[in-house]
Amino acid sequence: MIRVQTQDFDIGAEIAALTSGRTDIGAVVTFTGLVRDVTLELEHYPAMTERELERIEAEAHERWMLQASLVIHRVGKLSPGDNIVLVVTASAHRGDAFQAAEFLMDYLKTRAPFWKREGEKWVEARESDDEAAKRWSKKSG
Amino acid sequence: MIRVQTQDFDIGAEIAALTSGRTDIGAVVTFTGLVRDVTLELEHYPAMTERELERIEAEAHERWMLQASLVIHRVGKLSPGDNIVLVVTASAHRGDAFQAAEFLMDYLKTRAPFWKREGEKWVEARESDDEAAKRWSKKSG
Amino acid sequence: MRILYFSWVRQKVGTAEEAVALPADIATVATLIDWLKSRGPGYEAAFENLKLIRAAIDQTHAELDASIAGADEIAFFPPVTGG
Amino acid sequence: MRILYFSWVRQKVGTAEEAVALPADIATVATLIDWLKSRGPGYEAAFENLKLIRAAIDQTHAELDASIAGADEIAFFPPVTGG
Repeated sequence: MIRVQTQDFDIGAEIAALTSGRTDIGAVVTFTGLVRDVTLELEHYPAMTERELERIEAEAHERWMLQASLVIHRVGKLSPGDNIVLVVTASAHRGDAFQAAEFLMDYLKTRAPFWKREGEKWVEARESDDEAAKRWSKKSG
Repeated sequence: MIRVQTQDFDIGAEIAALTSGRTDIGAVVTFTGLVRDVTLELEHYPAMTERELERIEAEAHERWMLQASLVIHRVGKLSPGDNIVLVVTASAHRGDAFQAAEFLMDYLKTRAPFWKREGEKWVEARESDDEAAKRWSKKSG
Repeated sequence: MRILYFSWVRQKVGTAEEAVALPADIATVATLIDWLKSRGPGYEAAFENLKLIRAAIDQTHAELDASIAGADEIAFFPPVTGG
Repeated sequence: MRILYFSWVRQKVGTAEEAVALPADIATVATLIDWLKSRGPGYEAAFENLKLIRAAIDQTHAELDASIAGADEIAFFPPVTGG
């Protein structure tokens, strides 16, 4: 599941919605990204954002055994301490849940069309994010 | 922080307690372990459990840059869908938070003195857990 | 064809979106960029360093040598910084 | 010295905890196990397969060849299965 929204999210409620009434989930991993010491404005490319996030989520489900997943990304103005992004993965086993969550974040960081601005300054992309995403490249052959 | 308890935990509230009022945390990872299709009874070695979990948590803080962490493990009778364990790691960056959370779970699985019983049958330890823990072994030299 | 610009590419070009009628010989993202650069100093500045430019054809990431034949919407933007 | 047993080791031995006075030549976890096995069929069954036995000396994991000199509390249990 994919959501792009201006409002905050409730991590506990999101986990409960994914897992309640199910007994086939043994592991839930969440990643929450938060604003540190700055004020941010987040712009995105609405028509592409949802499609790209869905592609990334579909690829995670192809690569790992997941019972459920969720990606929420906020846009608009955000203050220090605010939540920016939530990724939740649910699986029978913890290895799949951890790896899929890391993959989702690495791909989201390098492929989902969001741009952060701190005041008048656009945040620059980090090489470390490209490096992190590269480790998931499928070996050819 | 370490807690061993019979009652359930509230993941959203635990994250909020670790992060509220702080602006130095950019990444929070949680791992929740849940009971799948069985009814479990969890026994532990109280005098050792807390010490061992504290040792594991201290080692995570030595290895990664963590702003905060939390391990909660439940004991007693648990039903399908119930939470068993919660690990939360908070860091400036997602790499540290993810790795520390995986490490905490792998070490908890292989070192913390808990034993699960399904009815009259004690759950057997899994070799895959030993393998998972081994990848964190420090290289000698 | 609709062209969209985001982040500082949008600011330098001076518009978020425009419709263009392309000459027949504009076949790839790269030749489209060359053509756009000829339209004024804002475009020139936006596309000065192609290492910092990413493109999407119909909402899908595309390389600079990708064909734009049949595309409805091309977007240009810097490397993404979400998450 | 206090000896603690957990999980099926406790069930086979038949007690969760006991105080023992050890002969002077019992110096390691392994020799303690040998001595315990001589105490009855329950102990014999519990310690039949040492691959399945883990030990802790004063609440710290210990190998079978670890010295028990000065220890207050030795615990025996199967590989842990928490989490």
